[in-house]
Amino acid sequence: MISLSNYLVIGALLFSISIAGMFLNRKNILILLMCIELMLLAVNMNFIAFSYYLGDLAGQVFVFFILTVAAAETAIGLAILVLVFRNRRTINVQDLDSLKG
Amino acid sequence: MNIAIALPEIFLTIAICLSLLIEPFLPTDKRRLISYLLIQTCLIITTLLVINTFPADKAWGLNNLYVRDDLGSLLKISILLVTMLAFVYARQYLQEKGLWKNEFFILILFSVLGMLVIASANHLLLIYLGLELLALALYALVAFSRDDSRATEAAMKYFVLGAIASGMLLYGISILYGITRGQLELSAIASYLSTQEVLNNIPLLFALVFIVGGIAFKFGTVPFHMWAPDVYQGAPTAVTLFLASVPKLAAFAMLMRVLGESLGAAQSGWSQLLLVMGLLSVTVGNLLAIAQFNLKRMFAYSTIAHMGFVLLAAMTGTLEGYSAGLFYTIIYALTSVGSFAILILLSHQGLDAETLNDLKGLNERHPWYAFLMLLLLFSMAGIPPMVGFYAKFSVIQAMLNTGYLWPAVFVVLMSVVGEFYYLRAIKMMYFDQPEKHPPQITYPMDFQIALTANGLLVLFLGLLPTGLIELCTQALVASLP
Amino acid sequence: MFDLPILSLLIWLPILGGLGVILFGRHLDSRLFALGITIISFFISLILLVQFNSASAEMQFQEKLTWVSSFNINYHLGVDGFSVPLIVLNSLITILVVIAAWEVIHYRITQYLAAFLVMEGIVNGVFMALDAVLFYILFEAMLIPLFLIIGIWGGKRRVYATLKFFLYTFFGSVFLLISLIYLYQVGGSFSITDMQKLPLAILPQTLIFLSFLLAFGVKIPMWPVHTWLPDAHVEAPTGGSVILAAITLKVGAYALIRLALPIVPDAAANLSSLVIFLSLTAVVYIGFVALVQQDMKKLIAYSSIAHMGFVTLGFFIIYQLNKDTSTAILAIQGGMVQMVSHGFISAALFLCIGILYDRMHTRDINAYGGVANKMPQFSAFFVLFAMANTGLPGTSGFVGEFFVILASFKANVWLAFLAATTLIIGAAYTLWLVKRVIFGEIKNAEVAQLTDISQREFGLLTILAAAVLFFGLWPEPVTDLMGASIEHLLTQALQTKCGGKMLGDCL
Amino acid sequence: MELIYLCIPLAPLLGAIAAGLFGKQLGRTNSHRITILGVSIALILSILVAFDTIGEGHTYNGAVYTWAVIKDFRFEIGFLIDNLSAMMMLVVSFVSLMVHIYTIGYLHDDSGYQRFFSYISLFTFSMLMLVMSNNFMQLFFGWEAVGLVSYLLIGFWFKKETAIFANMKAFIVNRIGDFGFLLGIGGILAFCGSLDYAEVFAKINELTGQTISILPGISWQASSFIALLLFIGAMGKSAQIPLHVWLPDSMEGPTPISALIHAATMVTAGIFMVARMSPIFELSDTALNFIMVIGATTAFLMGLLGIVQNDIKRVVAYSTLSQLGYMTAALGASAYSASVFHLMTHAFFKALLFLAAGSVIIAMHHEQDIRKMGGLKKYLPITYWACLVGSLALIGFPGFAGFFSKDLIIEAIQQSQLGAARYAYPLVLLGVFVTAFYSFRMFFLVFHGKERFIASSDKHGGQHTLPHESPWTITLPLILLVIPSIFAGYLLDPMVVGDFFHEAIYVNDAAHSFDPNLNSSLSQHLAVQTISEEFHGAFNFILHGISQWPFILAMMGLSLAAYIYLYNDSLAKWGYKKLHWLYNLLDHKYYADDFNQTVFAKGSIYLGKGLSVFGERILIDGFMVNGTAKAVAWSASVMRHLQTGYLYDYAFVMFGGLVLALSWFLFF
Repeated sequence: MISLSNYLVIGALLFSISIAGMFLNRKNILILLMCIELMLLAVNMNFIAFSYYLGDLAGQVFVFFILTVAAAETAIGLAILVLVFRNRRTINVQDLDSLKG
Repeated sequence: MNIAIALPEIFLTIAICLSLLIEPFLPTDKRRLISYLLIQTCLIITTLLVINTFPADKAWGLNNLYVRDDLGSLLKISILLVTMLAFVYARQYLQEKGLWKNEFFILILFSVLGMLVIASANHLLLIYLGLELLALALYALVAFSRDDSRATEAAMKYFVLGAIASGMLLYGISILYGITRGQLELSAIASYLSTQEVLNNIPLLFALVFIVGGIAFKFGTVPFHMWAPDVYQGAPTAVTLFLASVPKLAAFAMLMRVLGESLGAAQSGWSQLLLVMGLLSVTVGNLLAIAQFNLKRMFAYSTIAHMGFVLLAAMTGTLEGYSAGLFYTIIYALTSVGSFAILILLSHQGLDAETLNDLKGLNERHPWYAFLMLLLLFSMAGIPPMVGFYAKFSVIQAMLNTGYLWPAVFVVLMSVVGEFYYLRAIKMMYFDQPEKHPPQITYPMDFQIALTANGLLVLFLGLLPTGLIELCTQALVASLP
Repeated sequence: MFDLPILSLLIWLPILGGLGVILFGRHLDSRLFALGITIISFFISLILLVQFNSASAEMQFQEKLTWVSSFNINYHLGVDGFSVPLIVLNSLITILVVIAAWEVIHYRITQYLAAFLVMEGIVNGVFMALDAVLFYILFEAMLIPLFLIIGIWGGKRRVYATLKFFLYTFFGSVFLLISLIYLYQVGGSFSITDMQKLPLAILPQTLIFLSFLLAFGVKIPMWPVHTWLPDAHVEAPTGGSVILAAITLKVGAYALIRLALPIVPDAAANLSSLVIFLSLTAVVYIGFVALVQQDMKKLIAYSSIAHMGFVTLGFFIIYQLNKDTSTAILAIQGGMVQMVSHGFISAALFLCIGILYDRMHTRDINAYGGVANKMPQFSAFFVLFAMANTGLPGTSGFVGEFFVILASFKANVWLAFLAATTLIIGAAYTLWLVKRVIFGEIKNAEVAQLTDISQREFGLLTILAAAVLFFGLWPEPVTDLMGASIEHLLTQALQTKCGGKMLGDCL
Repeated sequence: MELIYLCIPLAPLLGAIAAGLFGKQLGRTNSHRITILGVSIALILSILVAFDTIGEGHTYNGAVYTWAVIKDFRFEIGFLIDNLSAMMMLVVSFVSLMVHIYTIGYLHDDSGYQRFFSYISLFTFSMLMLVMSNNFMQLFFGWEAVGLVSYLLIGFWFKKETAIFANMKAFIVNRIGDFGFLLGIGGILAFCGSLDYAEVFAKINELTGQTISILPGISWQASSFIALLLFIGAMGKSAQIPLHVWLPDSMEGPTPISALIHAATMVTAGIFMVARMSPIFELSDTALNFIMVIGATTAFLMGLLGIVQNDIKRVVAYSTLSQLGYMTAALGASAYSASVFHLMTHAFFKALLFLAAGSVIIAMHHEQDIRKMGGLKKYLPITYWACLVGSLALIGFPGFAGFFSKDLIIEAIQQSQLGAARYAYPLVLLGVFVTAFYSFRMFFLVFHGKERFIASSDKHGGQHTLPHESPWTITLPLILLVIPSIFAGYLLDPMVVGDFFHEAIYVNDAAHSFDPNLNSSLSQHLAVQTISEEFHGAFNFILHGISQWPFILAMMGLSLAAYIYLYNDSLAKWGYKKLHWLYNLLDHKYYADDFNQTVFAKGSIYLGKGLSVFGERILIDGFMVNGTAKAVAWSASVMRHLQTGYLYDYAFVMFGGLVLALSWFLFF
C-alpha cells in the first residue's frame, strides 16, 4: 500500500527539483518555464493525494483550476519570451541583466 | 446563492467584455476619448455599486465562496478610486509615448477585477484565481511597451518570479488543505484551526511559511522583493504608476483574508515571519534607496520599506495593528500614485523622466507641482503635518502596544536613514537649477485638478486624519470575527 | 474682553498669511503684506502678554478641541510663564527678519517670506502645545520651512548643511516619538499635563529621559550633538541664521522644561550630572573652539552653543542643590532669562554679520579690518552686541549667566568655577573678533568701499539694542512673568515618581 | 536727599548719552559743554553730600529700584552713602572734572572729540555707581562698566594696532579678575543668602567656621575662600601681580584717561572694594597675609620696572602700579583707612603727574620718549612746577600729600603682627628708594639737562618749532590739582586717626578668637590703632617722619637720580654694563608678557585649534556624524550588488528566505 506520505514526499521532491532547476539553470529561459510547470505539478500531486486520502473532491477541482491557469500563465510567459527574443535575439537567462543594482 | 453580493464584480466583468466588443465600432476620430470615458464610467459605476453596500453587515454568498464585509468594501473603494486616478494620470503619457491602446485599460480593468475578487474571497480557490487574474494582467502590462527591451526584460523577471510565488502559495495551500482535513473555505479553516494546537504543528507552520511567502511577494517585501526594483524601472511609467500603488491594496486584502481571518489562530507563528520580513524590508528598502539615482528604482526601494511597515503593523495581530496597516496601505497608495504622476509630468516627448537629475529646478519650472511633490515626499518620509506621519505613527503605536519596543526603535531609526533620499529629491527640486529647459508641456485640466487634489489631500488628511482612521477601524471592527 | 481664540490666532494667522503671500504675492507687495501679518501677530502676542496673569502657574488661554479621536489626540493649547516670553520673542524676531530681507533677498522673495511666516506660526504652536503629539508634530514640522530657507537661499555648501541639519534633528526626535507613545500607553493620555502626573518606574524614566535628552539636546544643541549648527548657520541666509539662533534653539530648551523635567524627574535627577557635564563642556570646550574660527558666522554659532550651555546648566543644577528651592528658582530663572537674552543678542549679531556680508560677500574674518573707519554707527552697535555676548552687566547677556553662576556656586564651587570661565573665554573670542573686524586700519580696498548702515538696518539694530539694554538694566519684567510657573515647575521637577530610586537599585 | 544721590551719577550719564548719540548734531563745543556741565553737577552735589554725610553724619542706605526678585533673593539697585563713599564720590567727580577740562585742550584736533567726552562721562557715571553701590551686584555692574569704558578708551585710537591690542588685553585680564570676583559674589550669596552689604555684614559671623569642600577630603574656610576670590577681582582691577600686565599697555590710550582711569579712579576700585568689604576680609588671616604679600611684591617689583622705562607715560604707569601695591599691602595689614587715604592722595598727585606728562607730550608733539626730551623747564614753567609737586608728593617728601599716606602705610605694615609683614616691610621700604629714583630720573631727564629734542626733531625733518606752554584748559587742571597734592595730606588727622571710617570700615578688634591655632594674645589687626595712639598732630608726624628710614631712603633715591642724570651718567652706564642680566629682566618686564603671550594666548589658540580639528572635525563630525553617514552609504553601495539582475539569483534569494524560515520553525 502506498501511503499518503509517499505521495507527499514525491510532491516535495518535485517541488525541490523545480526549485533547483530554477537557480541551477543559468542558460535558457524555457527551462525556467518548465520548472514553473513542474512546481505546479508538485502542488497538483499534493492536492490529488490529499483529496484521495481525505475523500474530498474539492482538491481535485482545485487541480483543474490550477491546470487551466497554468496554461494561461504559460501562454503569457511564452508571449513575453517571444518579446524578449525579438528585442534581444537571445533567451539566455544571463543576458537579462540590464536592470540591476 | 445570493448573487447580489458580487454585483460590482459581475458588473465590471460584463462591462469589460462589452467594452472589448464596442471599441472597434466607435468612430475612429473620437475613439480614444469615448472609450476612455466609457471605462472611467465603468469604474465609477462599480465604485457606486460598492459604496451602495457600504457600510453593511457581513454577508456570505455564492455558496460561501464569497463574502461581503466593510473591510472588503473599503479596500475595493480605494482600489477603484486610485485606479481612476491612475487612468487620469496615464492618459497623456500613453498618447505621447504612442502606447495608447484600448488593451491597456482593459488589462488594468482585469487586474482590478482580480483584486476585487481577492478582497471579497472567502475561499482559497477564489484567492488563487483573483491573484492569477491580477498577476497575468500585470505581466502583460509590464511588457506593454513591446519594443522596449528593458520593459520586456522586466516582464520576464516579473513573470518568472511571480509564477514561483504563486507556486509557493499553492504549495502552502495544498499542505493546508491536507492538515485541515479538506477545508478550503477561509472561515472553515479558521474554525478548524481554533481547535488545534498551533505552535508545535510543524506541517501547519510549513504551510504558513509558503503562504506568507506568496503574500509577501505581492507586497514585495524582503526576501521576496527582488522583482520590484527591476520591474518598476523597466515598466513604462504609466504602468509603474498603477503597479506601485493599487496591487498593494489587494495584497493587504489577501493578507487580511488569509492570515488575519482564516489563519488568525496561527498568529503567533506568522507574526514572527512578518516581524523579520518587516524589519528586513525597512532596512533593505531604505538603505538601497539611498544608492539609487533612478527615481523609479528609488521609489521601488522606498515601496519595499513602506511595505515593511505594513507587515509590521499586521504582525501585531491586533485590531489596532490591522487598522494601522490598512490606513498605511491606503495612504501609501494615494501618495505613491501622486508621486508617479509627478514623474509622468516630468516626462516629455517620449522620454521618460527617470533620474534624480530630472527633478532639478522643478521649483523654477513649476513651483506648484514642486510644492505638491514636496508634500508627497514629506508624507512618504513621515514628516508631520503630512498624513504619512500618522501612517507611521499608527504603526509604531500598534507595535508599542504589543510590546515590540526595540523593533519600533529600530524602525524609526531606519526611517531616519530613509529620510535622506526623500530630502535629496526635494533638494533637487528646490535647491538646484534646471540643467536644461525642457519645453513647457500643458497638461489637461483633469490631470492638473487630480494631481492638485491628490497632493493637497495628503496635507489635508495629515491635518485631519480622524475620518479615514475611523473608517479603517470601523471597517475592521465590522469585518473581523 | 477678548473672546478670540488668541492662541490659535497666533498659530494660524502667520501660517495662513504665509499661504496668502504665496498666492497673492504676484499682485501686491509681498514684503508689505508679510510685514503687516507679522506686526499684527506681534500685537496679538502683546495682548497675550498683557492679559497673561503672571501670578498664576496655571495654563492660561486654554483651547481644547478633539482632533484625532482615534488616537486620543487633542488640539490642546495653553500658555504659562515659560511660553509667553518666548512667543513674544518669536513674534518680534520674525518682524525683524522680514525687515531684514527687505532689499537683500531678490530671489523668490514671496517664497522666502512665506517660509518665515509659516515658521513663525509653527514655532508659536510649539510653545503652546499641551498635547504631546501636537507638540511633536509642530516640533517636526518646524524643520520643513527651515530646511527650505537654508537650502534655497543658502550659501555654497547648503546642501550638505541642510541635509545634515535635517537628518541630525530628525534623528534626535524620532526617539521622542517613541517615548511619547510609550507614555500614552502607560497613562492613556497624550495630554502633557497628564503625563506630568504619571507615576513611572525608574528604568522607563531613564530611557525616556535619554530619548528626551537626545531629541532636545540636538536642538539646543548640546555637546556633542551640536555639529550641525555651525554648518547650518554658515550656509543659512541672514534671516535663517537669526531664526535658527534666536528661536529654534530655544525650542529644545523649552521642551526640556515642558517635558523632560516634569515627566521624568527622577531620571533627570539621576542623570543631572551627565547633563551638567555636557553643559560645562559646551561652555569651556566650545569656547576654545570658537576662539579659532575664521568664519564670523561659525564663531557666533559656536558662541551660541556655549551660551545655550548655560541654559541647560541652569535647568539641571537644581538637582544638585539639596532641594534649596530659592536657589533652584534662581537657576531656572537664569536659564530662562538666558534664553530670552540670547534670542536678542544672537539675532543682533547675525544681523550684523548679515549687514557686513551684504556689502562684502564674505564672512572670512581675515577679509575685514578697520570697519569702524567706514561704518561708525554699525561699529557702535556691533561693539554693544559683542559686549552683550560677553555677558557685560547692564546688558541682558549678563543676567542669565549671573543667576546660573550664583546658583551653581551653591551646588559646587567647581561647577561655578567652570561656568564662570565663560567670562574669560567668552570675552576672548568675542573681543578678538571685534578687534580683527571692527578696529584697526582699513585693511583693503573692499573695506574702504563700505558704506554705513541704512536707516532700515539702523532701525533693526536699534530695536534689538533697546531690548538688550532694557532687560539688562531691568530683568524683573521677565523674571516676574515666569516666577509662578517656575515654582510650579519645581514642585514637579523635584518630586519623585518612583520613591527616589536610583537606576542602580533596579538593575 | 535721595534725589540728589540719584542726580550725582545720572548727570554725567545724561551728558554721555547726549554727546554719544547726538555728538554730530551738537558739535564739538556743545558736546564738551554738556558733559562738563554734567560732571560739574556731580561734583557740586558730591560736595553737598560730603558736607551732609561727613559734616552732619547723615548716612543713607536705600534702594533706587528693584532689579529682580527671585523668591527669597532680592536684587536691587541702590545707594549706600557713608563717609567712604562720600569721599570716593568727591575724588572721582573732582578728578573727572579736571580731566574733562584738560581734554578740551588735549584732544582739540582729534576727530573723535565728542566720542571721547561721551566715554569719560560714561566712565564717571559707572565709577560713581560703583562707589555708591549698596550691594555686591551693583558693585559688579560698575566694576564691569568701568572695565568696558576703559576698554573703549584704551582703544580710542582704534587705528593703532598697539592700542587695540592693549584694550583687548586689558579687558581679558580684567575678566580674569572679574571671574574670581563673580565667584566670590556667588560665595556670598550661597552663604549669606543676600547680596546687600548691610545684610551680608550683619550675617557675616555666620561665615565663621563654615567650610567649602574644594576636593573630596580637602575643605577650606569659607571666609578665606570667599575673601580670596573677591581679592582676585581686586587684583585684576587694581593691577596686582600677576594680573598687572594690562596696565602698562593701557597707556596706549589718550593721556587724560590714563590720568582718570588708569591712575586716579578705576584702578583704585579694587582697593575701595576690599576696604568696603573689610568685615569679610577681617575674618581671614590667610586672605590678609596673601593680600599683603601680593601688595608688597607689586610695590617693589613694579617700582623697579619704572627705572628702565623710557616712555614718559610708562614711567608714571609703573609708579601707579607700585603705589597700588602699597595700598594693597596696607589692606593686608588691616590698615584700610591708611590705604583709602593713600588712594585719595594718590588720586590727586598721580592725576597731576599724568596730566603734566600729557602737557609735556603735547608740547613735544606726541613724542613720549624721555631720552628725546630734556631742558624743558624754561619752556614749560607751569608744567614744570606741577610735575615737581607731583613727584615730591609721590616720593613722600615731608609735607606733601604722599608723605603722610605713605608713611602711614609703611608704619602700619611695620606694626602688623601678620606673618607676611616680615616679608612685606623690607620690600615697601626699598620701594621708597626705588620710587624716588625713577620719579626723579624721569623728572630730570625731562626738564633738566641738554635739550635733546632739537636734534631729534631735526632728524625727522619736521618743522622745527620750540615747545611752548600748553593752553589754559590744560594748565588750569594742573594748578587745581597741585593744591590737593600738597594739602590733602593734612586730612590725616580727621580721616585716619579719627573715627572717620568707623561706620564704613570694620577692623576686627578681637581678631581670631575663633581660631585656636593662633597663639597671639595681642590683636593682630590693630596697626592703625597703634599708630593713632602715638599720633600727636601732623607737624609732629612730619618731624617724626624725617628721622625715619622711609625719608632717608627717599632722599637717597632722589640724590642718586640727581647725581646720575644731572652730573654724571657714567654710573648709569656702568650699572647697565655690570647688571646687564638685571636690565634685561627689567626691560622684559620679568618676561611676564612673553610668558602670558606664549603660554596663555598661544596655548589657548593651539588648544582651540586642536579641539576644533580633532574634537570637532575629526572625532565628532568626521567619525560620529559623517562616519555614520558614510557607513550607511557604504553599506548601501555594497548591498546593491546583491541585486545582481540575474533571475536565478532572485529565485535563490526567495527560496533561501523560504528555507531559512522553514528551518527557523523546525529548529527553534
